[in-house]
Amino acid sequence: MTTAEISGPDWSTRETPRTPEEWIARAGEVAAILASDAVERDRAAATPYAEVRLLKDSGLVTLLGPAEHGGGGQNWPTAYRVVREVAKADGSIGQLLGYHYLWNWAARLVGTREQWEHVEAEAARNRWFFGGAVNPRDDDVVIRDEGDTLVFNGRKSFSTGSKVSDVTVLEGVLEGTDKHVFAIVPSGDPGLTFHDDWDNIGQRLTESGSVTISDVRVPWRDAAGYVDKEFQPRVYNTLNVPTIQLVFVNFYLGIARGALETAIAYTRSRTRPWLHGGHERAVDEPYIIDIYGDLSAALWSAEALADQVAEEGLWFHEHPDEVTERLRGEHEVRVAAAKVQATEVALEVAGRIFEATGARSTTSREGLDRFWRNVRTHTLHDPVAYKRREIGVYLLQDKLPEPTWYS
Amino acid sequence: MTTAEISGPDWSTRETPRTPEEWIARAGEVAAILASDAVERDRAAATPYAEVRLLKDSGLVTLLGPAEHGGGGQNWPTAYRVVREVAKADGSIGQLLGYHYLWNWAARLVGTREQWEHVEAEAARNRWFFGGAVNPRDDDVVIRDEGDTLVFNGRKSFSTGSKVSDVTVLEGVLEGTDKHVFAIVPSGDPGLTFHDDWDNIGQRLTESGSVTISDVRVPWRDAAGYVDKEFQPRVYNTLNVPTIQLVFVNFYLGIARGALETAIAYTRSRTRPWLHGGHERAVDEPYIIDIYGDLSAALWSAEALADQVAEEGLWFHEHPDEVTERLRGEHEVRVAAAKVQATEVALEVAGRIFEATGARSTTSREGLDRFWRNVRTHTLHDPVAYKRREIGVYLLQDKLPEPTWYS
Amino acid sequence: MTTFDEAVAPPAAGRAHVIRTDEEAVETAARLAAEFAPGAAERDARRLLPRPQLDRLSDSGLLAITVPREYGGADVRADTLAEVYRLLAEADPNIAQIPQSHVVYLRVLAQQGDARQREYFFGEALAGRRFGNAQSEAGTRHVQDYRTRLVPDGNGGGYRLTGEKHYCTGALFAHWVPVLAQLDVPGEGDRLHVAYVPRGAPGLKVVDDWSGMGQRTTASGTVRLQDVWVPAERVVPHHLTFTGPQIHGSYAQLLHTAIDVGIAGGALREAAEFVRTKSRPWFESGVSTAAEDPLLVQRFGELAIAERSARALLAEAGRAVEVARHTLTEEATAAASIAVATAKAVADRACVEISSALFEVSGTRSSLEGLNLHRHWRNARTHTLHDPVRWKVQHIGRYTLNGTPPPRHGVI
Amino acid sequence: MTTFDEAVAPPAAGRAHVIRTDEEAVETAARLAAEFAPGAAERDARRLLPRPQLDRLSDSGLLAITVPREYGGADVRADTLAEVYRLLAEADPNIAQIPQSHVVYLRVLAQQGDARQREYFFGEALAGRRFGNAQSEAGTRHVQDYRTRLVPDGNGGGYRLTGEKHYCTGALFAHWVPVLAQLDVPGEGDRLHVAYVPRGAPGLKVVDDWSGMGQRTTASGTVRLQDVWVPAERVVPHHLTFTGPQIHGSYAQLLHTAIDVGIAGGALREAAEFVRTKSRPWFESGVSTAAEDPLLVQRFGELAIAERSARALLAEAGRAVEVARHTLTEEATAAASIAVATAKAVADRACVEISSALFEVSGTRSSLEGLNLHRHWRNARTHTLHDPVRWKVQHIGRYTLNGTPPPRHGVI
Repeated sequence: MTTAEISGPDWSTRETPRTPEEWIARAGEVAAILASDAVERDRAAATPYAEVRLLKDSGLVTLLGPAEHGGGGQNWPTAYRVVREVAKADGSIGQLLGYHYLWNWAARLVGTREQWEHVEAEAARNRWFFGGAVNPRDDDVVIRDEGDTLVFNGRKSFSTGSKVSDVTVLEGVLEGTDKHVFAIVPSGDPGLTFHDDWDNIGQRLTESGSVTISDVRVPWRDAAGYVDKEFQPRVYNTLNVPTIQLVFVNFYLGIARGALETAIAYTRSRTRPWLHGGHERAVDEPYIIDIYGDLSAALWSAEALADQVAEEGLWFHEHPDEVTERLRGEHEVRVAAAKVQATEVALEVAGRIFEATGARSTTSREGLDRFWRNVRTHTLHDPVAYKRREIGVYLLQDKLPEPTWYS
Repeated sequence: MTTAEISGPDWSTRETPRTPEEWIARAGEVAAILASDAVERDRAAATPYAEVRLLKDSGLVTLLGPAEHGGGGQNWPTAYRVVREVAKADGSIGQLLGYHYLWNWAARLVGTREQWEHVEAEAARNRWFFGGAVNPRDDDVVIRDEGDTLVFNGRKSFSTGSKVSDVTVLEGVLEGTDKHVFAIVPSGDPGLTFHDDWDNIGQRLTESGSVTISDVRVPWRDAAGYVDKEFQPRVYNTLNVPTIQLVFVNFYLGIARGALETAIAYTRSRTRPWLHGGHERAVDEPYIIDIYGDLSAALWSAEALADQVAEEGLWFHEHPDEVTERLRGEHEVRVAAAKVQATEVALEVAGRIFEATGARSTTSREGLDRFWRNVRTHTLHDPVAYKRREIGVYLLQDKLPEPTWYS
Repeated sequence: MTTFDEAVAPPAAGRAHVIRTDEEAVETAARLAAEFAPGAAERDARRLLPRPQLDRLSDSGLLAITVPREYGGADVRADTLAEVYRLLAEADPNIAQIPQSHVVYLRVLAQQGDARQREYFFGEALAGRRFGNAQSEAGTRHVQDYRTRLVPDGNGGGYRLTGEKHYCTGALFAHWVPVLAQLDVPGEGDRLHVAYVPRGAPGLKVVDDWSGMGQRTTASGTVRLQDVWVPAERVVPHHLTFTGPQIHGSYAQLLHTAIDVGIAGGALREAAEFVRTKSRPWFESGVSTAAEDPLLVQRFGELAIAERSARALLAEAGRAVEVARHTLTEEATAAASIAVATAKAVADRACVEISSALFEVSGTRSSLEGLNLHRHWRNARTHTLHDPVRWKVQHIGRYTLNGTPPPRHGVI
Repeated sequence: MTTFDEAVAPPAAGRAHVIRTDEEAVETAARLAAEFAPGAAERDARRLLPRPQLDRLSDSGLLAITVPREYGGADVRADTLAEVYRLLAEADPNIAQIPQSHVVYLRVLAQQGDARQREYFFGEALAGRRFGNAQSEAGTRHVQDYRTRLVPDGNGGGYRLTGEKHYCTGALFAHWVPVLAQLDVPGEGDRLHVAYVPRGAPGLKVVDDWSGMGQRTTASGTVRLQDVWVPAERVVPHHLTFTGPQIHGSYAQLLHTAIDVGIAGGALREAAEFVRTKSRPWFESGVSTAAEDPLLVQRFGELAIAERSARALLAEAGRAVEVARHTLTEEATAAASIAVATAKAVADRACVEISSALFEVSGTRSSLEGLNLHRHWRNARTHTLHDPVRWKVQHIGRYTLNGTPPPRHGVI
């Protein structure tokens, strides 16, 4: 099928979810739709217009938006769970949704109150889907100051979701300075050229290709967090890493859960028992049972840590002005642990399910390798060894991780 | 030192904790006292009279007791956390306290409302410490029915805490039937003879030796859950396994945390860097940092699962009459996962800390092996492979674990 | 006897070289491996079947190194054979897997073939001709439940063979297709035989319908047999193999193990190359090249330990099989099976782990589809499922705990 | 020269047997291991020092198997030596560890001793006399920072030796105590030497203050040296060992690895014995003996795989050291160090895991203090920390990734 064919209920006739449980259930419905042809869509790797449409129509994109403007009024822990749920069916779309939440929230992260209130209201009212072209590690986009206007020029290697989005968070460096500026621009700006060069082994539908930025103009008043051309720093600004990393954690866990559930269904219906056991069904083989018991226990554990750390993080979002460097640092250490566990368990589950599904399950038609390819691809974002290091340094030297713009 | 010397604040002048946080802090104070000479007490393996005194004086024994009778009025999740906290310092005493909570709760588990209200009131008012001589897998204690009175005779291989307790939960089988009867008897009953034969490599202070029961008489009305000599079954009766196993989980996790914190303190103050790294301090060595990062992430994850499953279990204790076999079974599967994870991480932490503390830390004086001996000994209680099996069977065959009297 | 004449075409390059020693076998394998390695990624990506490479194998004489000396072969040691396949697999595990059954079905001839069969078929091998396989069947109860039958054709001189076989690695490239089939032996009932059928025999059809996510160019497809005539001279009583101590299973598994060890080694070497030449250092590492990052070095150390463990156990297993091959005692054959099972358990985990960790050490740039670095993992994951490690662990456990020898059959 | 006369007492049983071949060495070790194994638990529990067993070792000739052939020894292969120590350690790793330095300091003589020193000390070894060690020091920056000094005594014929050494495994049972010390070599500054001091020398005191939680009967205690007179003839310039490619480190580490592999094997065998003879089946297992429980069998399989991996790598490492010993090239010695480091990494994990899992498979009854089954874990955990695996992994990683040879010194 092509993505244009994604169908589902008539969402417009459905009531908007109100509780976290209802939102997670809604995400489950979306996941079920995505799951039905996930293998084919992964293979086609087409631009996910229909998928993004589904995220909008089902209301998931406005989950975090202010209720008074039609948003769901939910908090981050629920958003993480929703991302996890969607990623069960389709890792790429889980990532796109998670990144959308992050780009949308970027306004609140670095912007002034006036700015973010405006952005959140507009986003909720218009069901904007957000993309981004941000990589503060490099000075690859330069900004010219033309008085009232900023002019962006350059190139970003990755622009996840931007091509299929309504608005894009753009980042660059003010010419002759080391000041980074974030601003939201319409994704249809003629100065943005997407190169469709994302061709990786996994997360194939995330539209993470490069983008060229030519004379994209932004009024100074939209430069997030700047007042009179000066950035107004807050400790809250440095919550980017923990929040972004928790999004990663949750789509890794979703992919892992998807792998496990898909494999269980396969084993129940298709796996043949091995000749030695004298078992009529594969599901009676003690070692197949053991593999699933082992993987589930590990996955539940990583999920519990992700949930617990998400709850710990909620306080920061509810008390943005009380965030201290110490509290933030200790939270980042906990997030690092969740990242370590999620990475390990997701790779393990996605790699080991085959031991319980058997030789025939490796046929390309089944596409059971997509879980591994997806989690393998995104877990390269930043080396997990450095997350263990963050934890160890904190415990042994009582040193907090340095806030960085890179996640 | 001998156990008689345990000293601490004058608890009688202190206010009783009210919130879970306050109770956990209180447990932390108790743990700090126990930690100060844990190595020596482990070596001496003396009967823990002073330790039980400390648990009573500090109020921890009445944590779960009804507030109107002087108890703490807390719930199981807090009790688990308190057990974990105490076990950090001393695995044996963590186990004794956990078992005490279980024996005390046994009245509510199997007894009639009248019975358990009476027991809980008495226990809270008198700060009873509970022991037990229960092993429903064997028919090693036989009960004679003498009309109004039951007479217990036989032997139990294990009677954890009974010798240092005020009251003992006794279990036996009614002669000529397969009916098990539980009853609470004074631990000083002359019919109870403790054999002081617990001499194991770990959990050395748990007084888990065997006991002979000779003509211990109990009125029929104290036979828990019996009305007119007939047991009145409820699904709630079958919550023993999940609740007991969560106690295990929590003292395993406490022991692991104790091991990790003790090792970190050792590494910070005593470990020499290895010659190859060019590091002045062991805490700067990347591989030592990595070990602690790795172990902490794994431990936090197992703790989070234990906490999450404890919260899930709370519902059963709050809705004892709504417990269904399905809900109970699914909960036991989750508890099994917590057990798997706690067992694995506790053994791993207790065994691997030495890689970061170094050769000199193996001196007997340090006693760093006690964590491994403790967790190794109690994790033999039931094979963890069968917990993985429970999970796998549930996932693959949709079969719930059979409730048993053995945990 | 004219039946042996209707031979299949000789290999492209004519008569093959004959390898004489173990050393020459290993050197030849190393040389060919160096030749095959550079094209492996592209062959996988575009599914270019390695026919030219197989002809190179044929010509090199490597396909005849197990032919007994009295028939003109090198009769190499089992550990040498394992090393040959490991080297080939390190370059391209597809090319190593294709002739795995070739070796196995030559062994069936060595054990159960009569003098004329051996003379003829070993000559074919020395000429560079290839044997494939047609053994597995779909829809049966388990992997060793076979329904394909040999039925006497009435003239007393041959049989008719009908059935459908799957996962027939090597058949597409073979000159001879050995087919596992049941034959009703009077007084004994159904007994397993091997019928050696020329690739071009009427009624035999090889379908290239293999669609595995890995080992893509092995073309492990379907073989359909419709009333294929087989002269009695080409039928070998394979069931006799399992009546006493045997190394049929351990010998076959040794090759599978060698393939997995080779995949591990190939992935490890490609990872090292990538890190040294292409990876950027992580910004928090404080070093100027990725290859100096202490945490990355640590991970490499762990991966190397895994690969070296597998390699050491493979060599040990090869030696155990070699001992068992010559003594054929109950003890030695059981020990060989357990040694091979141990090596396979470790090798399987090593190749899956290393091929996945390749990306972890190499960093974001390694996941580009065009680099096709995930072929290592796809190959590892696909080939390691051929027969499951979980049961090998069980046989090892029983042997260690109770001294129980593993069962006698072709997969241990 | 009279200094060599003031010899220490000969071993209890008089002149020792001389072992002539590698095979005899392994057979002897197996025989003594069978003799030593039954008392191991009790010796550990009651801390009975294994002096009688060490005398048996002396008498058997096992302590002279590394003496070069021209001096009358068997000069066994390195892999043979590893197997000898593995067998002894399987029975009692204390007994195997005590003579580890004996072998090392005989090698120092073989490499840096002059003809007279070799003649004399190899004669001592052939007579069954034992060499201990006095190398580690406390309070220094790291394990290879030494402060003990040899100071010329003014007469030109000898030195005075003063210092304090810890973890002196073997010293208590030794006839000779080789002491690592710095000597100011004119024009070069401090250089590491070994002074061979008779156990009874005035000023030398061995204190049995070892209190490790494991390897309890190794008595790896303190050696105090107060102005001990050492004639020049007993001093060997050890620093020269590290000026070129060497196997000092890999040879020493090979023995430590053999000890860890032995602990793994000993624990595995005792676990199997316990399960077969004492464990009850778990009530949910549905089988009538514990040894049939499929999940327990599985665990045994995994443990056996770990032990076999370690054993295979030990043998491989032994062969690599043997090659390096004869070629002494940069490549061969680096390869030997890496092979030994790999074996040690795997062995250390295996022995810690198996000795802990012993309880898991054996069940509740195994934790009785009186059975002393935790000695395996205590021995494993204590001995594996001798030098840390984490840095071995790092050397292996650098070697694999960048081809960097490991540093030259005594612990790799």
